Amino acid sequence: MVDKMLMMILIPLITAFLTTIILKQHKVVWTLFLAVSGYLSYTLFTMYGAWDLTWSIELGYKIFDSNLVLSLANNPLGWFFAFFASVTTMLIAMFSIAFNDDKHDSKTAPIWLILIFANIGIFFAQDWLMFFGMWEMMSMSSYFMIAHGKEIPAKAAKFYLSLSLVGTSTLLLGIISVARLSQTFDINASIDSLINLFATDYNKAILYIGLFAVTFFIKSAVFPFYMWPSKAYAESPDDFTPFLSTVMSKYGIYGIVLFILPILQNADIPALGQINEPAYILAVLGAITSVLGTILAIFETDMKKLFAYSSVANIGYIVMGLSTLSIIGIQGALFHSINHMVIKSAIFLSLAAVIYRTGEREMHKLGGLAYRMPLTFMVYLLGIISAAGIPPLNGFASKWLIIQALMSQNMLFVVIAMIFASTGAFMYLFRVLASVFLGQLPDKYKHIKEAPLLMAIPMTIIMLLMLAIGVLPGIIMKPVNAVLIGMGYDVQEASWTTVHSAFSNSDLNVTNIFYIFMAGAAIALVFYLFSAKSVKVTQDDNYTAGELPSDWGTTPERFNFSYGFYQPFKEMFNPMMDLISFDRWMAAFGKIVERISNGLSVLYTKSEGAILMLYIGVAILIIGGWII
Amino acid sequence: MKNDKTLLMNILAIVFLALLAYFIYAVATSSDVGINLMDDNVVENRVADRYLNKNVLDENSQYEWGGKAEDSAANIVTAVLADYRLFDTSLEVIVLFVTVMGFGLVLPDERRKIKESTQLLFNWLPILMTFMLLVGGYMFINGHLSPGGGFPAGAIISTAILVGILAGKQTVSHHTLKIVEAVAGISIFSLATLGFILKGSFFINFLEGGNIGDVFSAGLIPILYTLVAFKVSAELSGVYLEFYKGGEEHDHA
Amino acid sequence: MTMLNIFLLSSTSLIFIGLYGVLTRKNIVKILLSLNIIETGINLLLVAFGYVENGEVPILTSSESLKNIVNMVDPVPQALVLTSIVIGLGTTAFALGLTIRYYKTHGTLSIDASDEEEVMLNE
Amino acid sequence: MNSSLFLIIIPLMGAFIALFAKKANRLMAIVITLFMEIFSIIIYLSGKLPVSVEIGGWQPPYGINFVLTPLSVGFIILINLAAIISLFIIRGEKSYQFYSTYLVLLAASNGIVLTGDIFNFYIFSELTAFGITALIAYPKDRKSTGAAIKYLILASTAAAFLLIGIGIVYKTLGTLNIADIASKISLLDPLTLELIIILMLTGIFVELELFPFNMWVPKAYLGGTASVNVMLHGMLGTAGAYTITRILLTMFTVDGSGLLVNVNIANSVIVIALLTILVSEIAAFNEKKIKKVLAFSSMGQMGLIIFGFMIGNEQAIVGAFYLVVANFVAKTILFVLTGEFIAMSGSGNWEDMKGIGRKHPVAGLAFVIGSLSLMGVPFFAGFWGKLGLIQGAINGSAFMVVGIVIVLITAIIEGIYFLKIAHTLFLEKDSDREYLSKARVHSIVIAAILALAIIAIGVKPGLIESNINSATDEILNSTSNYIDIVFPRR
Repeated sequence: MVDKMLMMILIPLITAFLTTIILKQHKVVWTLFLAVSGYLSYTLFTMYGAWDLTWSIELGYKIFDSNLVLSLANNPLGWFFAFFASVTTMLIAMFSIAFNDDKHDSKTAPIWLILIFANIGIFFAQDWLMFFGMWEMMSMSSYFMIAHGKEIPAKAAKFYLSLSLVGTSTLLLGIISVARLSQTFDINASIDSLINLFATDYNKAILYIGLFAVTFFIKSAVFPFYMWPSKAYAESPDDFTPFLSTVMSKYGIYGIVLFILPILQNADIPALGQINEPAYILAVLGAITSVLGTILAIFETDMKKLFAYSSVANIGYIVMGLSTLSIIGIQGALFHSINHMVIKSAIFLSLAAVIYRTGEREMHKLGGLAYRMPLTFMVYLLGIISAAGIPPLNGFASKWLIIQALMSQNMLFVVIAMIFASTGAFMYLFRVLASVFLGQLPDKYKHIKEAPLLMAIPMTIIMLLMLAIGVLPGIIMKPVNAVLIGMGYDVQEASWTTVHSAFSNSDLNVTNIFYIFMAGAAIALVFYLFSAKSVKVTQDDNYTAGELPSDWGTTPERFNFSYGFYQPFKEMFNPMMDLISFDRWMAAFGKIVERISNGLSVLYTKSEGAILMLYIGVAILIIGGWII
Repeated sequence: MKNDKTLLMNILAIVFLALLAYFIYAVATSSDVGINLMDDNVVENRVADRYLNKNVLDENSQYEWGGKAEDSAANIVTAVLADYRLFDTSLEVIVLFVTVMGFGLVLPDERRKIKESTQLLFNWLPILMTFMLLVGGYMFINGHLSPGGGFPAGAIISTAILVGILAGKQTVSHHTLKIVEAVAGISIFSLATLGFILKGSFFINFLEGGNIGDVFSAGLIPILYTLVAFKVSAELSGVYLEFYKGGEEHDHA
Repeated sequence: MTMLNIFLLSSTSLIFIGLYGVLTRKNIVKILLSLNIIETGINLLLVAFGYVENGEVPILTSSESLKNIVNMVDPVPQALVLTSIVIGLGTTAFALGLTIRYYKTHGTLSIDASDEEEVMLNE
Repeated sequence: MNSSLFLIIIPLMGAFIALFAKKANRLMAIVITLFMEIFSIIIYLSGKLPVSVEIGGWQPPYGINFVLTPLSVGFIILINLAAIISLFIIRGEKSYQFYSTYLVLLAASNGIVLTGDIFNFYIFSELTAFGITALIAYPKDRKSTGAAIKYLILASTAAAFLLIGIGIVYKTLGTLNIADIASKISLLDPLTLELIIILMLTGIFVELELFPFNMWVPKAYLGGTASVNVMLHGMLGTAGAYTITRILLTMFTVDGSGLLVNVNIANSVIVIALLTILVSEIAAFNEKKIKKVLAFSSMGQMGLIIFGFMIGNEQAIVGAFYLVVANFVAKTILFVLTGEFIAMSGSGNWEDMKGIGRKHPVAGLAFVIGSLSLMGVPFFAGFWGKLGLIQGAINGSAFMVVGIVIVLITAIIEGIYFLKIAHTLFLEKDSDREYLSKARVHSIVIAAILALAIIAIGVKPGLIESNINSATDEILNSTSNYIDIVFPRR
């Protein structure tokens, strides 16, 4: 029998080449894509518990006096991310079949399949070279995926690519530094050797960890690398954005859990409060990320950009949870990772459905779609309720766990940031709801239809998933605890309904909460049915002081309530944003490089200076060799 | 602006050359242990010693004037050039071949006509040419005995062709020159290959040597020099002819 | 000052003059002339490297000269110089051919003229 | 193994025959080159390596000799492979001058690698210089003439330096044989040795495309046709990479250990290599002409290879050899395809090449694979070179760690511009632009085969590991692997 692990990475790869040949048959291609992700989900499902599955290949490249081996191994942590990523991908794939019709086909299936191949590789890599290789594959293929053969997306993707390349460079440097310590590329061995290094050379150890951390931060868009999602998410193919947001933002988290957490947990590092210094830095970065993400999301008018920032904020929560180094915190963070996958796929898929039907991304040009696309609206509504962390749905329990963990470690400022971000989330979540689905329907969208069936099915499944996880958190918590056991924590098997907490007597039975909320909802329904009905007006029916907007040198849009919704807030935070905008530095740096590049190019076109340069070279040799 | 740039170039050139000169001075006056640049030339310590004593193959062998030796060229420079380091010399031929061909390639297509010249030159032409050819011929035949050899001989022979052109007469056609060039070139390398076939080594002087000082000595050297002379003269004459019409039509792409 | 030093000094001066000319001249023909000066300097230098004080020509003319073998100058540099002369000749011929072509395509002999290649191509 | 001289003789005879072969020229050139490739592979596999071949029956150091080692014959195989490819992608060259010059160039670049005599090396390098100048000037238009004359002046000046160096070597050591020089190098006065090294390095650095010496590179690539580009990169560049192993790492080392005798010079060379990497990658960043981009990238890769050789420990040298192979294959793909793309789009600007990858997906894919290999992405051949290099540098001094950081930073820039270009190929075509022609099938097939080779080496570096290890061993122990072969009695 062919090795399961090998099949898992080979099938996407082979399918990728297969689909290249028949790229024009988009129906077939995307169905194949669905089949592959379905296969992966099924295989992964059967692999739960079989932690001794491995696959390895000898490369014949000698390093550290032994032959280099690339290996994959099943492990709880990798399985956890890989399985949920595959399930999400499968749902997105179903959506993609419908989405990539004659008009919208982005012809990206082969690259996406390579991305999935890299995805499996990253999560099951057992040595750093495999990890790095797959990481690079992921970076490169996602560049092509985001750019997808269009000019404007290519510009955004360039920004993403440059950050990715910075990340891979530091990762490679880090890997080789650490591998030199442990004399092998094995991940677990390198963790041990870094823990030992902390005892002897603290600064060096921090430097090595920093090299890894930069990479992970970049990929997960943790501060100070929070800028790329808004550009990349906005321009990527609409059915790919959910994948970017749900699966790809977790690579960095996976890296942190895999490598940095065990070291911070076990190394001999001076304590700072109840946790240690590096962990505290992690917490603060997480806090800044979530606050910044929230603020930026509030100001955004493009709905894909808005949810890009929202993803950034959620990554911030997860990082905060991890930084506590406590069981509850890590549980919460892992739980929230999966919740975020589910929630964001709900939100982005519903937005993709909207864009599929309307072709519009700017929120103030939309409105009232709830009447035309009720299912999409429902999915979106449940998505944001869940994202806001309101109890009967899944987002609540994980956020609750993270806040608990932070409180128990006395990280008060971080808690405040978390609560600020959570509250701020209402502001932007509601705004999209109000401007896209509620309000008045513009005339040109009068005849829009509900999303097609193949889109509706995955959206419905996701809706049900949100509810199911909300009621029975054990679906996620059981594997989470398996991960924790695999990491060496002492935890019990999780129950289906109850979430344990950091403080005594505060365990939470979410199922009971669900019943209570259902009762509340029933009462609300009664109120809704018997209260007064709403009045319908047109979208631009606004107060303009008796004059046409054009007389004022402006457009009716200016008076649309969802245009510049949070303008005052924006003005308040603007100076701060200018200071910390990382992309501006990058752009300035890029400009400088371009200018030097042009200068050098001119140097090379000149014929007169050629001999002079030759002499300068000789002079360098003389000065370097003789005088110094 | 322009003058400033020139001045700058001059200053930079002087700075660089001063640095280089100072470096060479330091090298020359260095007092470290080891062989220095400025040590006296001692031929005994060099490979040249064995060339002069003609005992490369057998360390203890000696030779006499009029006797035989491993290389029987009386002119030891020629012995080095055309026997010990024959490979270099045959590559030199290729250098000339490729540069002259490149010259013909890049030269613009406009050509001059060969003009009638003064009666004086025209009438003296046969005598001049004969004289030049004789000198050239003497040089390549005697290359292994006295200063000279294939290259200068070829250059002198080609001047005979040049004089012909100046006198208004094209003595050889471009096509002939090409044939001479190719035949001579192929012959040189065929002789090298023949050495491989006969003695198992390329560029070997496989002919019986003869006695030092005789005209018919030094084995292959006179033959090779003859070929080189023909080839060089053909190539250099080709350069002169390139400027004039009447040469073979070029198949420029 | 021995003869050898005089040879070395003069040949080095020639090389330096050539190096100066290659850098500062803009006319291609002058640059090629400078290159030729370098060539000459090097040839002289190589011969000087083989020079022996009061040495003899390394050509056997009679049985007498056989006794002078110890006193002969080094034949190898002379052989190298012969090769290097031919290479120099080749360089010069080819470069001059190119110069004629250059004059035809650029309308000038200044080395600066080829700077605008890119500009011309973009048009 | 005396017959190895056929590698020089046959193409040179062919060069003369080409004067009359008229239409059969191309066929003859292909036959000769194929013979060379097969012959060199036979030599490589014959099991008689390493061996020293005496020419003219005179033993070294008195006569000229060829040294055939796994290293040199391996390079010969690469050079002849590039030659075959360059012949296949020729577009319309018919005149005898082209083929004649090409055959001389072929012989000369083989000779550079095989020769064991330093003056012989000088002549061969002059021959390559003339050959390549003539081939660059071949189109005879404005840009090629300017490029050729610039290159010729630079190469001649550099050759003058090299010749002075050789002269001083002969004056002080009294020999011209590389192995002999290598064994006697410790007798020299240190300053004199330094002068020799500086003069010789100047001579070879011009052809090695290292930074302040390389002003000719972009123009030469721009001026030449696609097949000349492949020759420049695959024949001259590969021979140049070999030169550094022989001249620098065999001749001027401490007891044949692969470490330069003079640490200061070694560090200066590293500085120059790093400058080359930095300058070339930055210069390529905003360049619009695709040929110039590739030219700059060639320079950068050469800097990287030399950096690897100069680090001097085993890992780094293994890495450098992997880089040589990877760069050879990947850049050949890019040059072959670029020639087609330029012919298709009628413009040398990569921004005008939109949509070609959609029209010819295999070509587009091969281009991407080549780019990824050059960037050093894992599972592509270039990665193993980069890995070895970093590994070696981290084991070296702090100076080398700084170097490797520079290398990684430039890798970012390189990645950006290469993927930018690669993605442009897949953009939707402007509706108002029409392609002038279709890409030729055999070019795409060549590129595809080479791309497969990149992936094969990338996934299974063990394929060429034994070859690379023997080459590395040869450099690290040149006393036993080179000098003792030339002078077996000692």
